[in-house]
Parts: sequence; structure tokens; C-alpha cells
Amino acid sequence: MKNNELSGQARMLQKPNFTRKLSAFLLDKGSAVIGLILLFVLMSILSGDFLSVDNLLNVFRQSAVLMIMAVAMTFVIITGGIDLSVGSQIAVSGVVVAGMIASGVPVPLAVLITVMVGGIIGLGIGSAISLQKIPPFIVTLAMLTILSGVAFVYTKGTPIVINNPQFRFLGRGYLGSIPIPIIIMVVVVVLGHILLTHTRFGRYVYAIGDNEETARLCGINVRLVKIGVYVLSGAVTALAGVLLASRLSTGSPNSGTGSELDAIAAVVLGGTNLFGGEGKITGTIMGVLIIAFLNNGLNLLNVSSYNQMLIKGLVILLAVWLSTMKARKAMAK
Amino acid sequence: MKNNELSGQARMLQKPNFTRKLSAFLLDKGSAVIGLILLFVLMSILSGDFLSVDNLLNVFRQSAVLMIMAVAMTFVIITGGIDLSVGSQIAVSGVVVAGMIASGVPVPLAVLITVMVGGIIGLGIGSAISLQKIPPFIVTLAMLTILSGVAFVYTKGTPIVINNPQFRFLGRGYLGSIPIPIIIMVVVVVLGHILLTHTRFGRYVYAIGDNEETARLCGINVRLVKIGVYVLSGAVTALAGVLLASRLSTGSPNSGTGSELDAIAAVVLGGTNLFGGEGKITGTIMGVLIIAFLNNGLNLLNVSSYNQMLIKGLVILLAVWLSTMKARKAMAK
Amino acid sequence: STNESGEGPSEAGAGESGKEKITIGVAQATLRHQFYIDINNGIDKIAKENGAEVLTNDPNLDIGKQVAAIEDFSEKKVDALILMAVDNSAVVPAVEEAKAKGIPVITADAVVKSDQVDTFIGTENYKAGEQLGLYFKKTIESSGKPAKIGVITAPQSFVQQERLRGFKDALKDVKGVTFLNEQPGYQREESLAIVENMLQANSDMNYIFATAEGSVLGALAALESANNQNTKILGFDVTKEAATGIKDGYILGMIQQQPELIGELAVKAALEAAKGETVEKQIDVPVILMDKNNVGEYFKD
Amino acid sequence: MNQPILELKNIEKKFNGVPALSNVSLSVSPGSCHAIVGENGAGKSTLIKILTGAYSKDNGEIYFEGNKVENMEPKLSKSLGIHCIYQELTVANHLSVAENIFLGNQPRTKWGLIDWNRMYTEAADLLQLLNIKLDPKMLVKEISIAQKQMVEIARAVSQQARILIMDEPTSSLSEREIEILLQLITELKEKSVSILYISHRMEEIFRISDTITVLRDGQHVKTLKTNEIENTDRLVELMVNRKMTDYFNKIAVPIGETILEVCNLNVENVLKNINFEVRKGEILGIAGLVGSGRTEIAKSIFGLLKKDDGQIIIHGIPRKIVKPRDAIRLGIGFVTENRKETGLTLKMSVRENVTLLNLKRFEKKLLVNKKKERNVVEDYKKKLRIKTASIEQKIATLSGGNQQKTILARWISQRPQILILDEPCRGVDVGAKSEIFAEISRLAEQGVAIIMISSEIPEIEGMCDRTLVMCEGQISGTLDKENINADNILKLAFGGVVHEK
Ligand SMILES: Nc1ncnc2c1ncn2[C@@H]1O[C@H](COP(=O)(O)OP(=O)(O)OP(=O)(O)O)[C@@H](O)[C@H]1O
Ligand SMILES: Nc1ncnc2c1ncn2[C@@H]1O[C@H](COP(=O)(O)OP(=O)(O)OP(=O)(O)O)[C@@H](O)[C@H]1O
Ligand SMILES: O[C@H]1[C@H](O)[C@@H](O)OC[C@H]1O
Ligand SMILES: [Mg+2]
Ligand SMILES: [Mg+2]
Repeated sequence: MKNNELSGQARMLQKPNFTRKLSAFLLDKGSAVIGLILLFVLMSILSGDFLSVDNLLNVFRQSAVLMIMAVAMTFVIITGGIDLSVGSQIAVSGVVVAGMIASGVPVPLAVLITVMVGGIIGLGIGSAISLQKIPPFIVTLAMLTILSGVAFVYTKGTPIVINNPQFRFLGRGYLGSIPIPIIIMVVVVVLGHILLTHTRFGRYVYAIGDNEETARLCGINVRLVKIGVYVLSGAVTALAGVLLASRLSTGSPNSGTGSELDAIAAVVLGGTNLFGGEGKITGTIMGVLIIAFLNNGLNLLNVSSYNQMLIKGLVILLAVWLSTMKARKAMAK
Repeated sequence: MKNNELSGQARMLQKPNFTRKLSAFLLDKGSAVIGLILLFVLMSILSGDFLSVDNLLNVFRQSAVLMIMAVAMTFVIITGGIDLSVGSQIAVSGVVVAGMIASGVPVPLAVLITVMVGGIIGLGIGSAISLQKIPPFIVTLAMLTILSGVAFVYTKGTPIVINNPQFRFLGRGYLGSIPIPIIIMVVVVVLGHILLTHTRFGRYVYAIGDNEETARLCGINVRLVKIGVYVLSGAVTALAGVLLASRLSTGSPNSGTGSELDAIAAVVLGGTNLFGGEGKITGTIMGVLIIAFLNNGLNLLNVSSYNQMLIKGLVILLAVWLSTMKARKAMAK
Repeated sequence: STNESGEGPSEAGAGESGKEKITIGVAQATLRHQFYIDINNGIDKIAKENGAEVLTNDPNLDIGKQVAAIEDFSEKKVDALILMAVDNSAVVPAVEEAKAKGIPVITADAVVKSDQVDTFIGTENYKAGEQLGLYFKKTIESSGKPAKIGVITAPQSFVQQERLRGFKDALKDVKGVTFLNEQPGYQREESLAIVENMLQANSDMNYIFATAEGSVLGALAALESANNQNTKILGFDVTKEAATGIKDGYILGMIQQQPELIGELAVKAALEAAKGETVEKQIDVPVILMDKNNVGEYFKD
Repeated sequence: MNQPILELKNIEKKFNGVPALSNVSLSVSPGSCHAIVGENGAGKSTLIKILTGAYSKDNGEIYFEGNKVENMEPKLSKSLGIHCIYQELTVANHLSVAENIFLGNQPRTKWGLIDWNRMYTEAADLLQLLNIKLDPKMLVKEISIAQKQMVEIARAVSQQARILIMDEPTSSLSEREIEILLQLITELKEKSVSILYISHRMEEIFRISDTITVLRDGQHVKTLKTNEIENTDRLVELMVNRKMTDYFNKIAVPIGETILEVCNLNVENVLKNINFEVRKGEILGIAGLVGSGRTEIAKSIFGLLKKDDGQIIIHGIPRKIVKPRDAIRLGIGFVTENRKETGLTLKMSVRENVTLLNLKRFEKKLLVNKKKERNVVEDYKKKLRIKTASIEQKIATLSGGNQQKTILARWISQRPQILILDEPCRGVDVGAKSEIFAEISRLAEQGVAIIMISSEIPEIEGMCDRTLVMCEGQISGTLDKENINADNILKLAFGGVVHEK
């Protein structure tokens, strides 16, 4: 009885279409948007420095590298895969681009070649996964070590410093008042979103992650699409590596270490299913921004570093807990 | 035609039952045993120091902590879950046991309480996953940070030294000529194996990882079993933490860092399916030993640190590639 | 409220909210090692005495996060920055950006290769390595036996590589000295396993050179648990545990940096720089060589 | 009549505000067989899921032996002796047959450990009782869907049920297994077990039920004694709310030239010397028992099963087909018998499931034209009467029959030259079946060559121009139109001979 009344009310409430859409968006399991908004509001209240154009641009610029990596990772995870080697890919592309620039290769060419090298690494990873049927976790765990080794052997452990101003511009320059990394990030995000939701390739990515056998029966070239995803991811991650190298003016075999976990976390925080088949670039954006705003806010608030660990963990839990509320309600049915 | 002939020959070859069983075991997708054997043989040939009782005991003792963690992780992964926080759990249990012993709690009691604390941590993790339906990846990623924070806050970053000889005995003592850690490891492995394959609880673990809805519809208390798995894992991991603290004679908030990846890698190397439903403790043993022998062998061979990275990655790829050969052949059919 | 002491270069830093207090951003390398914790203790102590506010960030040895922290501090317009660089070249652009905003940059522990840096405070690591090497040279020369040395280090750390270089250079022309290949072991448990393994293959390994805290303590645990009194450790960063190791004879000699002093001096420099005074380009903090003879002076039981 | 063992009162259930059940009541008396019938999406499965606690209800009451049961849960219902074979298979693929039979109930030794030996022998006994040849140690992922269904039946039988619920248990079984099952039900009734039975096969309903409840659009229409209903047509009328006369709507079509020839197809241990052809406009049936190799023929044509020998000839040209993509390019379509595992992408919408096959034709300047896509899918939604709130709904939330229709829409919209249908009407209601058959007829009329594998002899009789009958991997005979009847088919299926008219 009660239930009936409630659902009657619910129907009343539903009338304004906009409100309904908004609340659907807010509670959408597929994005941690509500967590992000709460975080944003909280930080704005707590820290006077948080809500300024300058600081927001600062945060966006900081998140560019992670965002680009996370976009690539979104594709990989939707196919049901994972890439633990992206951190090392960042290192390799950083030292490769730095090495080339140091030896006089023009910047655009160096960047292009580096991105291609990234694609080739992805090809290797994708082939091992797709053709040799080795689990992605293992392939990329092995690549994590191998590529890191390559970067160290190549540089003998000594970072390569890049003083080329043209190259620095990529990571440190501005177009008007907008930092270049933000522009690159936006382009990658938009292209990634279109590719995933508006092309055949994108649809296949979902189908493969959902049910590989069905996809194959529908005539999808599963192997090729899977390889394609890793090639794409390798190339895009290399771009992120180039950007990081430029921000650091250094190609260092150390850079990127551990960032695979951040990238995966951002994607999963954004509601992408780690088992494949479900996920969105918009969710990933939320995930990256939660991580970035959280780090920035805690820095601004001068929370002591051990407490930061506690708070970060709790906030992430809370954000996701709020975002999965709807799913939980549906389950209760 | 050709195929027919071949399979005729194959049938002939199959006759001796033992050989067939052996080759089935060797090629079993569920274990990296063939990789391990090759590695073992190779190392024995390359390094004169490898194949000695002393060195083998040394390797087994070194692998005790990882082995115990990996046994716990096997349960978690078979349910379709993951635990990224085990490294931090190691740190927490290390500082907790050290703190208690430093303040005079008798060793057996301190160990018992620490294991219980581990179980309680597992209870928290399990509840968030099982009752609140937050993805395991997120819950345990958050716990990774939180628990590490707890360990640092508790110790203010300074390791707690333990001089108690009774406690040191756990990690450094011998029973006859067998190091105590090996004995503890064997007990955990055997119990884990029995629990997983010979009890209802163990079988429910598989059923849940295979198809949670099926398990629920079959009347299995899915929530409880899942919570149980994390409680178990927390307690067992705490035991590993105690052992490590004893081996180092120190409870350090740093110890265990990054070991989650090793534990997961060992489990997956051993053929357990990261998506749940499939896996074996015997496989995990292989996985741990591959990692341990590889590290040991490379140290014995005095391979320089950058080259170690390259070789480790390649060997792991190769080991798994060989182990999945059978699966690939089956696919080809 | 108005800013009365606003003559320094921190003119950009004038927030509206009671800006008499000087704010120092501390970009740590990690707060998960005793050495850096000690630096921090020094920083906090002097900052407190001078009524300065300290913002601390721990990137846990992640260079990307450290750069973000420097940027955040610049954004917040701190009055001075103290930097323990994770990677001494990769921080350069962020440092220069901070400098461009008028923020003085004090580096500690790791030298940063930029002329924009106001000062460096810390150990001359090559020299310190050399000093330990020379000390060791005496030991082997007097014993007359060959020395086979295992090396446990962090290949990623520039600072530690400098120590190793200095150490090796000091022993360059000593006869009977052989070095095994370097093994990675910044973490205690990593180092423990590696030393155990090395001992399996090299029963004649009679020395271990460990370039920092974790490597030393891991090696110590390995020797202790094997009751091995034939192999001796040389290394950097004496903690309480290491001191016991020296007393018990497992450790031959170690270089102790003075992390707390480094922190104290860093704050002093930061305060001066924030007030617009120029600071010395390099402030060396002397190291102490500890062995059985003098360790008791610094570490009482 | 004595007190009902089970009563459902005024059950209500909504999914996202859309009612699936409104005010449905039902009562089951001990030792009787109560059938529930209704169109796809009528709410049958939802009702029984509420009954076992798999779903929670929004409203209403459940009484077991006169006592109200609050908070029904699968665990609780099982402990009350209510056991259920759900429509979607509930098996754990990586566990053995034996373990699946005893899942949640494994026999234990006195030490509390699992008694593997006893489990295997008891499983073997059960399988024998059900007349199924199956190794209890085999992993369930390796057996066919029909065998999985039998495993579920074995599980239900093993559990000393008071009430046994079966949701379309026969939809993937052939005559032989169905016969075993129906026999079993009669025996259970005698042991005063109550049966709740859902099926779209009317002859079964009439044969075993005592009472029939008709649901329509989530509403209770009528509950009748089976012997009070004059005939099938009357029951169907109650279900679909209109008069049905011809179920098959088979249009006579002139049969044209040969399109597909299968020559000397051999697959070790599975198929032996398979030869046949299909012509333009022809509907060729393949009948036979479970495991006789019907699906394997389809799979080898479609490039899913490696052929040891044999040729696939299309329009007179031998073709190499080693993967589904080859087959699709040559104009072959294949609706598989296992929609959940090889048909659906469960996390995707109805629209995406339909267009997955031939997305290219919606492509415009590298992008997918979703508007065009929607139009086509809306079309098929109407044509096949797919019951869904919207084509954007996740296919997982559709009723079984409607999922099947969606898969059919996928392959029909592909406009194949050769269409292989493996149990095309699995779980489809009588009304919708006739729509689907009409659609198949129309395809034949347009010149598509159709191969229809079916375990339902009336379907073969009603639709096929010719039929092969399989027995143990071989074609044991071919029947043309006038010779297609149950007698002949069964004779051949068991390896006998038929003297044609
Ligand atoms: N989990 C769910 N979420 C949303 N809608 C659902 C869900 N389950 C069922 N429905 C809807 O409820 C209605 C009744 O479905 P149900 O499965 O009970 O039908 P059915 O009578 O069993 O049909 P069929 O004969 O095809 O099996 C359908 O419209 C279906 O789409
Ligand atoms: N003798 C056998 N031993 C083991 N497995 C068998 C045997 N015969 C058939 N099978 C398996 O049983 C399954 C059923 O075979 P198939 O699908 O060809 O039968 P079918 O005639 O299509 O029957 P249905 O589709 O009704 O199951 C196949 O997957 C096959 O591998
Ligand atoms: O000086 C410090 C060094 O930079 C770091 O790598 O390890 C701890 C200390 O030795
Ligand atoms: Mg149904
Ligand atoms: Mg079949």
C-alpha cells in the first residue's frame, strides 16, 4: 500500500522532464558525477584558493596526462582487457622523444615517430593478447617490467634533459590564456568519445567486452578490433608520455612509474566495468577529475600527508558509494 | 584425412595411462608448471649454485610471505573479486604486532590479536563489497591508501624494532633444518587447498565467481560467503604480515608496499581466471615459485639490475605462453 | 588587513587574509622514509620557532605528483618553496615557473640543475661516497685479504648513484677489490631477499655496500638471521636499527647525513629568501662517518 | 479440495515504474500440476521469481501451508521445499555436472568435507534415472544447452521438493527428453509433489496439468480446470485475446535453383558423410534427437566447427568457410540455439543487439547514423511485436521470448540468402510463433533458402518443404512434404527405416 502511494508521488515528481533527466544523470551508475560535484562544492567552501580560474586551469593542466592515459585505458577495459604497462609506456615514449630531440630530430617529426613507436608497442601487446591468447594481465605485467627495463637500458638510468623551447611549448605553453596541455586533452577526449559512441569500431569494442562469442558470430573481426584497441591505446599513451616529458623538460625512465594504477582507478571510478562491456568516456572524465581535485584540494588545504592518505581513501569510497546508490536500490528489487 | 591420421597416432600414444596423465598435467592450462620446470632446469644449468638444498630452502623461505598472501588472494580472485590493499594490510599487521610486542604483550597473544585485526579489516572490506555493492577494485584501492595511512599515523613513519627472540624465531628460526616460515607456509597452503576443494565453502567460492546469480538462486548465501572470503583473506594476510615483520625484526609502515601486484601476478600466473570461477591453489604455488626462482636465479647469475627487468618480463611471458599452448590448440580446433 | 612587511619579492603572494605569516611550501620526495621524516622534523621545528606556516606534500616518489605539488604551491602563492627533488632534472620547468612567479626555491638533499634555484642544502654525495670508500680502503689494506663487494642500491636515485660513484672511485686502484653487479633494493624486504640470494652464489662475498636506509636494513636482517659475521655492511643513513647493527659488528661503517639539520637550514634559508635577502648558493651539511668507535655518541641505548 | 500448499495473493511488481504484474493471485493444491500460460512478457517468469524470492515483490502476500512468508529469499524458499528450474539456465559453467546437480547441497563425509565419490555416484545414478548419457565429471561448459537443461532437471529431482516449479523446461529438449520429463512429473505428482509448470507447448500443458492459469499483460485473466477447456484454440484465445486459426501461415512458394550444397561433410566423432542441398525458396527441416548432430551441421556450415572433410558449395561454387565472417559475407545467416551464450550481448540495448550484425549499412561518413538505426529497429519491433518499453532498454531486461525475437530481427534484417535457424522459436509464445513463422515464410517467398532445425515435430510438419532426419551424426533419411509426420520422423531419429509413399 505504502509503496503504491510512494510510487504515485514518484510519478508526480517525475513530471518535470528536466528534473528527471537531471536526477537520472546525477544518479547514473555510469558516472561518479555526484561524487565529483560534492567534492567540488566542499573544496570550494573549505579552501579560498580552490575556486579560481587560475587554480582550475592549473588542475586541468595537471590532469591532462592522466586524462589522456585514462581515455586510452577506457577502450582497453571496455573490451574486457587491462593494461598494466602504460606507466612504462610513458617512460619509454618520454625517453624516446627526448633522445630524438637531443639528437636534433625536428620536434613534430620526433613526436610523430614517438606516437608511432607507442602504436607499435601496442601492436605487440595486442597481438600477444589477441592472437596468442595470453591473459592481458600477464602480458601487460610482463611489459611493465620489460619496457621499464628498455627505458633504463636506453638512458643508462640518466634522464635526458630537453631544452628545446618548441618542445617545451607543448607542455608549458599557452594559446591565449589556455594551457596547451588542456587543449590537447580536450581534443583527445572528444575524439575518444566520438570513436567510442559514434563509430562502428566503438560499438565493436563494447560488443567484444560484452560477449566475445556473440561478436564473432556477428562477423566482427574480434582479433583485429582487439589489436586495434591496444594499438590505439599505445599511440595515445605515447602522446601522454610526450606531454609529460615536455612538462618535465626531461625524458626520464622514472616518469610514469605507478601511473597505471591511477589510470585504471580513474576509469573504474568513472563507472566503467572492469569486466568489460560497459563504460563511458564521460565517466572517465569524472574519475580523473575526482582524483585531480582531491589531490589539489588536499594540497591547498595543507592536510598533513598521512592524513591525506586517510582522507583520499575515504573520499573515493564515499564518492563511489554515492554513485552506486541507484544500482543498490535496483538490486534491492 | 591428415587430421584423422594424426589423431589416430595420438590415440596410440595415449595408451600408457601414466604418460597421458603426466602430459595432461604439464599442459594443464590451470598451472604454469611447464614454465616452472623449464625455468628450473635452465637455472640449474646456468648457475652452479642454484640446485643445492641450501639454496632451495632459501628460496622457499623467501617465498613464504608471498605464498601465504597469494593463497588468500586466490580465494578472493576466484570469487571474481580483487584485493589491492593486501600490501597495506601487511604493513598494518606488521606495525600492530610490533607495537604490541614492544609494549609487552606476550608473543602468541600478539600474533593472535593481529590475525584477528586482519580479519576485522577483511570484514570491513567484505561488507563494503558484498553489502554495499561497491566494486572490489575501488574498495580495496581506497583501503590501500587508508590502511597505509593508518600504519603511518600509528608509527609516525618510524619503524618499530622488535628484539623479542621468541618473535624472531617465527621468521628466522628452524625446526631441525627446516626454516619455520616454510613450515607455516606449507600449513597454510595445505589448509587453503583443502578448504577450496573439499569444503562447501570452497565450492561456493567457485560458484559465486562463476555466476553469482546462479549461486544465489541455488540457495547459497552469497553475501555471507563473499564476506567470509575477505575475512579469511584479511586474517591470512595478517599472518603473512606477522611473518614478514619477524623476518625483518621490524614493524615498518613501508613493508608490503607494492606486494599486492606480486600476489595478484602469482595467482594469475598460476592460471586462476581474473574474472573469477576458475583457479587452483596448486597453480598459485607454481606462480609464486616462478617469481621466486626467477628472482633468485637472476641474483645468483649476477645479472645487472636493468637487464633483470628485461629478462624477468620475457621469462614470464614465455612461461605463460607455453602454459596456454594447450588452450590455444583447443581454440584452433 | 594590510601587508606591512611587503617589500620582498613575494609581492604576488599577498592574500587578503592576514598575510603577516610567512607560508612555506615543502615539496617532499616522500614521507615514508626515516631520512625525509627527519628532514621534515627539522623543518617543522624551525618554522614553528619563527611562526611560519608550512604546507607539506608527499608525492611518494612520483615525479608527476611532485611537479603537480610545486604547481599547486605556486598557485597558492607561497612565500618560499623547499624542494626535495624526486628527479633532479624533471622538476626544472616547474621550478622555473615558480621562480617566474617570484617564489624563491630552496632545494635540499638532491641538487637541481638550474641556475634559478636559490640554494642547495645537503650532502655532497659524491664526496661522502668517496669518504666512505677511503675509510674502507684502509680496512682492506690493513687486512690484506681480497674484497668482494655486493652492491644494493636504487638505480632510479641520482643521489645514490653519486654515492656509488664516489665509493667506487675511492677504491679504483686498490688491488683485490671486485664489485658484483648492482642489485635493486631500495625497500627493506627487497634488499633482504637479494642479499640472501647473493650469499648463496657468493660465499666469498665479504662486503656489502648499500646506498641508503632500506638497503642497509634489509642487508642487516639477512646477515643477522643467518648469523653471518663474515660479511660486513657499508652504507648510508644510520637509523636506530642500523646503529645497533654497527654495535653488533654486522656493519663496518656508515655515512650519517644530518637530515634534521638539513631541514632546519632549509627553513632558515627559506625565511631569508622570503624576506628578499639573498642566500648562499650552496650550503653544505657535513656528514658523519660512524663506526663502532663513535656510534655510541650519537645513539645511546 | 484440501488446503492449498501455496497461495499468492494480489502480487504486484513494477520494473522502473512499468508494471510487470498487477494484482495476480494464484493457489496451488498439493499433488497437483498447475500450469501458467501467457504470451511472451505476460509476467510468468516474474511471478515465479517472486514466489521463490529471486525478485522481491512490490506488494502482495505469499502463504506457504497457510502461513504468511515475509521476505522471501531463494535460500528460504528452498528450505521450505520449493525448488525451481528457471527459464534462463542457472548453472556454473566451470563446475562439473555432478557439482552443478548438488550445488549448495553437496554430500559430505563425517569430517565435514565434500564426499566426492558419493557425489559422483549419486549424480551418475540420477542421470541414469533420467536416461541421460553424461559423464558426471565433465565440466558444464562443455555440454550442450539441452544437456544443461537436463542437469537442472536432475538437480531439481535430487532435492525432495514439496513444490517443483519449472519455467519452460522443455524449450531446449527434444521429444525423447520431453517424454522422460513428463513421465517424471506424473511420478512426482503421485508422490504428492505439487508442480507449477510454464510452457508454450500446448500439448504438454493439456497432458500434464490439472489447473491452468492464464496471464495477460501482467494481469490474471482466468484460472480453469484443464478438463473444462474444450481445446487448444480456446486456451490460445484466452492468452492472446484474439482468435487464431492457422499457426503456421506457410505460403506455398515455387522452389527454385539450388543455392547451397553440402557435400560429404565429416567431423570426427560428430558428423559422418553429410550430403544435402537447399534450394531457393525452400524450407529444409533438420529433425533428430538431442545430440544427433543437428547443431553441428549448422556450425560447420557457418565456420564454427572445423571440418575434417567436405565441401560447402554456394551457387555452384565451392567456398572456403573457416570463420563466421566468411559465412556472413557469402550471405549466410545463423540464429543459434543458445541465445544467452552466443546470441545476446546482454549489457547492450535492444537496438544495439539488432544492428550488431550489419552496422556498416548505417554508416555515413565513418559515423553510425543512429537515427536510421532506430528507424529500422522500430520497424522490426513492430513487425515481430517485440515487447519492450523502448528499444533503448537493455536486452537483459526483456522476457525470454522477446529476446529471441530480437535475435531473429537481427538476422532477418540482414537479408541473407541462406538462413539457418536452430530452434528459432525457443521460448516463443503461440501467438508470436505464428508471426515468426509468417516472417520465415515471407523470407522463403523472397527466395531465401532456409534451414530450420527444430525439435518440435509440428513445426517441421507445418513449415518444411522437406526434412532431413539425423541419427547419431548421420542423415538417417530425408522426407519430402507429404511424408513429414511424427511417425516417420521418430522412426528415422531412432535409426529405423521409412517406406515412403
Ligand atoms: N529485470 C527486469 N528489468 C526490467 N524489466 C523486466 C525485468 N524482468 C522482466 N521485465 C519485464 O517484465 C515483463 C514480464 O517479463 P517475464 O519475463 O515475466 O515474462 P514471461 O511471461 O516469462 O515471458 P516469456 O514467455 O517470454 O518468458 C516483461 O515486459 C519484461 O520486459
Ligand atoms: N557421444 C557424445 N559424447 C559426448 N558429447 C556428445 C556426444 N554426442 C554429442 N555430444 C555433444 O552434445 C552436444 C549436442 O550435439 P548437437 O548440438 O549436435 O545436437 P543436436 O542434434 O543439435 O541437439 P540439440 O541441439 O537438441 O542439443 C554437442 O555439443 C556435442 O558435443
Ligand atoms: O639522501 C637520501 C636519498 O636521496 C634517498 O634516495 O634515500 C634516502 C637518503 O639517503
Ligand atoms: Mg519467461
Ligand atoms: Mg542443437
